Amino acid sequence: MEAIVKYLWLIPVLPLLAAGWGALLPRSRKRLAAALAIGSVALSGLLALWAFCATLNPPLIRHYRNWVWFDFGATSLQLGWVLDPLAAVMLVMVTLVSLLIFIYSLGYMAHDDNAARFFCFMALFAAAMLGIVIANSLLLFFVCWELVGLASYLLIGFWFQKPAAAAAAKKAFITTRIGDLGLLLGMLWLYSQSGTLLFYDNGHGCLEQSSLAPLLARATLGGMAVSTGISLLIFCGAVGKSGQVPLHVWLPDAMEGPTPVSALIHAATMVAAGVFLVARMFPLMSNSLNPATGSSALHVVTWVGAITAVFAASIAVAQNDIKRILAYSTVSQLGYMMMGLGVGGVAVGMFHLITHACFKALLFLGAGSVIHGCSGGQDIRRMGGLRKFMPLTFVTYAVGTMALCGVPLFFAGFWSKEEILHAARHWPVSNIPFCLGVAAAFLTAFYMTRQVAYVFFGKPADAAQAHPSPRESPPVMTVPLAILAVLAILVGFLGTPAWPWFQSYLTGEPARFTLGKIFDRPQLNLMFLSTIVIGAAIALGWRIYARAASQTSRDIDPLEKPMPAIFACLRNKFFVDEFYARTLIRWTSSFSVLADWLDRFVWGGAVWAVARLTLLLSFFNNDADESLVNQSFDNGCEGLRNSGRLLALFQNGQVQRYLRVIGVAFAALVLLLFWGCA
Amino acid sequence: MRSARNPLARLSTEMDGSIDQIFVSTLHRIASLAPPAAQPLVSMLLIIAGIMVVFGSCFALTTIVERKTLGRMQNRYGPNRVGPFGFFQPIADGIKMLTKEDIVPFSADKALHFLAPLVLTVPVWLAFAVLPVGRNMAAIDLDAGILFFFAIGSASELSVFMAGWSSQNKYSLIGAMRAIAQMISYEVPLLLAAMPVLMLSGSLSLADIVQAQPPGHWFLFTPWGLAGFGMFLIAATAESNRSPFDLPEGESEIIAGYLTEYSGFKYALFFLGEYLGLFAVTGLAVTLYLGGWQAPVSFLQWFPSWAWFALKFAALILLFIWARATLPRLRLDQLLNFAWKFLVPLALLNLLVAGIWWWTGRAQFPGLLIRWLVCSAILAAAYILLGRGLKDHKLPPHRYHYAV
Amino acid sequence: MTTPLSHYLLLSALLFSVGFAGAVLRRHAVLVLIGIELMLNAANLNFIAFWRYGPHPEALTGLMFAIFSIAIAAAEVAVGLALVIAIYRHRKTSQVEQFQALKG
Amino acid sequence: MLSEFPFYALALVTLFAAIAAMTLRNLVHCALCAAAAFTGVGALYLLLDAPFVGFAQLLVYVGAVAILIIFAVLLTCAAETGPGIAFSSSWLAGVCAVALVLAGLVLPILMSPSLDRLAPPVAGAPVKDIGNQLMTIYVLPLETIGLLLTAALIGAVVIAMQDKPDAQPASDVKPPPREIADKDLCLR
Repeated sequence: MEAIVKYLWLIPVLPLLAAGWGALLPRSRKRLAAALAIGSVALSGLLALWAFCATLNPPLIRHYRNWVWFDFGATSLQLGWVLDPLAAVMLVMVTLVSLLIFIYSLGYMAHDDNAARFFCFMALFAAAMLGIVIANSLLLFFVCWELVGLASYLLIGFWFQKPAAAAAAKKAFITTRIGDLGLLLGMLWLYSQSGTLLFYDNGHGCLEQSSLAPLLARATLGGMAVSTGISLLIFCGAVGKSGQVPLHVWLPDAMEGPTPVSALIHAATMVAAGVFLVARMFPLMSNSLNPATGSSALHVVTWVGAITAVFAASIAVAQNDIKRILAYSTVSQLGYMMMGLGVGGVAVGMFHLITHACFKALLFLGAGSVIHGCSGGQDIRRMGGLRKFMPLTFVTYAVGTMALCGVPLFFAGFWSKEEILHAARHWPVSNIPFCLGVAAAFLTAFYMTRQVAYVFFGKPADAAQAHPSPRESPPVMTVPLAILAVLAILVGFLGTPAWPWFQSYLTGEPARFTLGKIFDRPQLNLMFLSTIVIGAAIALGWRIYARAASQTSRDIDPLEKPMPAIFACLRNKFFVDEFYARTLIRWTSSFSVLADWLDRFVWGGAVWAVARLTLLLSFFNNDADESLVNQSFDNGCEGLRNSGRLLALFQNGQVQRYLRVIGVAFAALVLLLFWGCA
Repeated sequence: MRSARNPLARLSTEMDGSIDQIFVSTLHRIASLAPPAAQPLVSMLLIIAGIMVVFGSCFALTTIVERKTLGRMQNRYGPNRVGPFGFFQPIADGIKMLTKEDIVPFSADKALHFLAPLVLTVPVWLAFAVLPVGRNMAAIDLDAGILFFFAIGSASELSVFMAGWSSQNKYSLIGAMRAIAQMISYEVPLLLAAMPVLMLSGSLSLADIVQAQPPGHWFLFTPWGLAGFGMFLIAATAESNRSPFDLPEGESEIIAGYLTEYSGFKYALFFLGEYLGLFAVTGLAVTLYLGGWQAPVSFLQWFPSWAWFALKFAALILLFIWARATLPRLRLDQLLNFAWKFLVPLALLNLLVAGIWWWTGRAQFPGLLIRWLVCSAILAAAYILLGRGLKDHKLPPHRYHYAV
Repeated sequence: MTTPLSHYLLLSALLFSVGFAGAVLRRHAVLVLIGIELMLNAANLNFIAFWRYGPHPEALTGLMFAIFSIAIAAAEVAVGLALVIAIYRHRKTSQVEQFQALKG
Repeated sequence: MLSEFPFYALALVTLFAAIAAMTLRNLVHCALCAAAAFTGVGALYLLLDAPFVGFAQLLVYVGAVAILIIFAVLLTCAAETGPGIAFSSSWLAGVCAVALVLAGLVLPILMSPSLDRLAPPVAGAPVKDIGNQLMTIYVLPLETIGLLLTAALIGAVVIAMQDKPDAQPASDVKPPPREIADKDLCLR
């Protein structure tokens, strides 16, 4: 136990070393770079498993190690790492998914010249993400958080020669920066209030009771408690990173990166970092005077999550790019997680995070496999009938889809989503999030059915003519798919109502198996309700799109005919991007023009005037120097030179003359002495 | 001169009839025959006469011994015609020298040409005045005896120059310049090598130096003394222009150097001067390092002191002869490099070692051993390192420049 | 010591004057240096004579002054002759009257 | 009278040698006469009961300074002052200055009767005392002199060192080795 805590830092440092080494490799050493990345992550995974096993015993134990980074004045800044169930489960998830996706990337990136760089960045990302997970200091957390953002930026722009990829990278970086600003402010505020950024520090950490209570007692503007203010600012960071409304715009664009990147960073792990942040800060977030209704910060989390879930799901219905659909689905599911955190606590949200990581990684990798098989095409309307060409991909993709939709009983998504809906149903504040959640579940099932129908069923569309034989991907890609598919089924059983092992693991209680819990009445009612909703959505989707799948891409979407205005609105993502372009971006650019004008003319003019004034003064100064100082100095020098010339006549360089003079002087001295004595 | 204590006054108090003091008592007895006012003068004259007779015959003996020894070492007989085993050869040589024509070159500077051998020979005789050749047997016991010795020695450089320059012959002048360069260079290590002895005995007086080396405690038996003795001998060889440092007189290169234009009696004087210089410096070496007239171990003290001195003296002279027979002549640059780059640094270091030795003078048994080891190690290391520096000395293309 | 002090002083004065005359009158730089050496010697002779005839011969001050003066003379003559040689090498002359590059 | 003989003899020899050193035409003779004068002064020191200084004088002046002067004479190739006059062009002014100096030195001596005193009978200057005082009272001057001598030695070497030729001739043809001419050795 102690040993793994002592060496916990190795888990992020190993991939970091791999990244550093990989950065020094020449471009041609692809295999070595890949081996470094995979090997380091595999080692980290083993360590993570060890750490996970160490936390399995029921009593919740939180191990941490803090050390002093540097001293300033009387205080010292401490950093540290922590090992608790929350961190352990994330460690396992991140390393496992990373490992699978790295292996998958071997096949996917095999033909890319810059694969060495790719693996270097991926290892850097893995290191930073693992750093986030084990951080016991908000500062260290923030550092890794920004590193994750950097890795994301580098990887989205991996194909920077594509203008769209470069723009998407920039967009992702800048948009998340807005949220990070909130996180930074919240962090500073927290530090100024509690005097520490360590999460857990022997009772003095900022997440422990000794500092939470005073935060609650103090009030800030509008009567809001300080802890609420800090929580909201920190939540801004989570919103940015996890693509919640209104900062969700970067995530779909991030799909310009290579598909393994999308799977790892923008579906399974990094975007979940926001959720993890809220989970990690949960003691602060839920810090409330009124335990019955929960804190107002959690209310905000819940509302933002619920709105995001529905909002993104509805957009996904009208998209045609296979990865974009999945991206909006991710946004929607992240909203679910946020809602789960808000209404049901850490366990509920985290459970969905874990299951989602498995099946969303699976879906993205499947999509990657499809794209790989279709030689790069991403439009679902151009695909069709692929289940014949890519049977393994189809099966795994179907598993992922069913998990995402929440097909009852056998798929992970069902159990985790059920958990969230159950918690939302009993939320004391409002029923609306529950309704939104159900709507989002319906929409999710619908658009996934639409996608599967387009891609795998029907006749091969134009794609078939363009690319005669879409082919199954190599085993190095399909094996991870299979593993993930198995996980997407199995993980769900860790958190069923009958055996809520996961929830009790996180809270540190022993898990008890009671089959009857499933058959509790409210639980049963809810399960029926969601089964009906999902079944209806699948049936509707199948009915509409099974036929459409065989049509050509030039045909309009079946939904567009009955309600063209709404569909156009959805297809254009509710015009959010356009809205931002018209408002925020335009305002910003106008302000920049104004600032530029100010710089150029007002400040520049002032500088110019000062410069002219100085020049004028220096002219006067010069005159004074020339006429007063120099003239008198010159005259003095002239006088000195003249007198020197006069004396130099005597100094003719003849040693013997000097000697004679000395002799005469000596005689004169003797004479003088005599005179004086006499 | 006040500081030169009257030897007679001192001797009269220590009169005894032992064989050790036989010369002293004899001198006193003869001097006492003279009227009291003239007694100092008479005894002084007697001493001078004694020195001249003893070292003069030493010169004669050394020439024949050297020739015979060299002959033996070169697998030949050497002179063996005059007298028994040729031992009257020096007499024959002397007669020959005196009767030879005295050639003075036409363009020579006559006065200097005449003065040069005198300037060489006369001061050398003076040097013997301070040499204690036995117990109570120094002509004058000067407070600054060793300084006197070296001051007198400096005249020989002038005489060499006078000889070389006055001959108005380029080989003579080159030889003289070589000789002066060599003598000046080796005077430094000579003095520096003698310095530790002065430090440890705390006196410039040769009698005191001998007193400081009782039997068994000669300065030769210390690391710095051994090193100093070696350096002193080498420097002395060079000072007296003997082989292997005899390049000022190198016959094959510059036709005997500054001696080229000398013949007859003047040449004999030069010859005499050189040998006497060798004797003087050998006597000084005996005094400084080999305990002068002291016996090597105390149970041999029954042997008369002057005989001890004579023995050591003869041994060193034979060593010089042996070296002459064995070693080849050095080149000029090797000679100067050896002095400045090897002997002088080593002698300076030896000074330091002697300082360490003095400073640890009270050491008991284990400390004594350490003192020995440390001092020897320092000198050995310096010897090896400095010696390495002398290797592989590449010569530039050589040209003689005196006044260009 | 029946020689009066004034005889030593007179000798020293004459020696000094001879040296001075050589330094002032001769043309050759080396001779000028020799003259200066003679003057120094005369001064040293004075020091020793005054020490010997002074009331406190045990103080050794005059003696010490002479010793240091001799040492300094050695340094002086070394540098002086080096200068003469260097000048000769550059100007091909050792006549003092032609050393006048340092005129005012 | 007899005991004063050495002083007058030495004084005469010294003075004569000094005058010869300053008047002879041949520079080598001048240098040798100067050496003789130095020796005479050293002997006078002995006469004044200062043997240490006397021997030091011999060692330094005869052993070193005279040799240095002779080397300088030979290196400046000036054994003879040549056909021109040996005395400087402004000799008349020089003679006046010398006369003034001589008068300034001699007259005061002759005019002060207190200088006619005789020496105190005993004066001890054992070498040990000199050594002790050099290491105690006069240790600072001694060290300074050591420093000065070192500096002068290095300085003299640097000043007199032959300048390196600026550039080697590019051609492979070496100048033929030069014969040593009598002129180079300052021989007649």
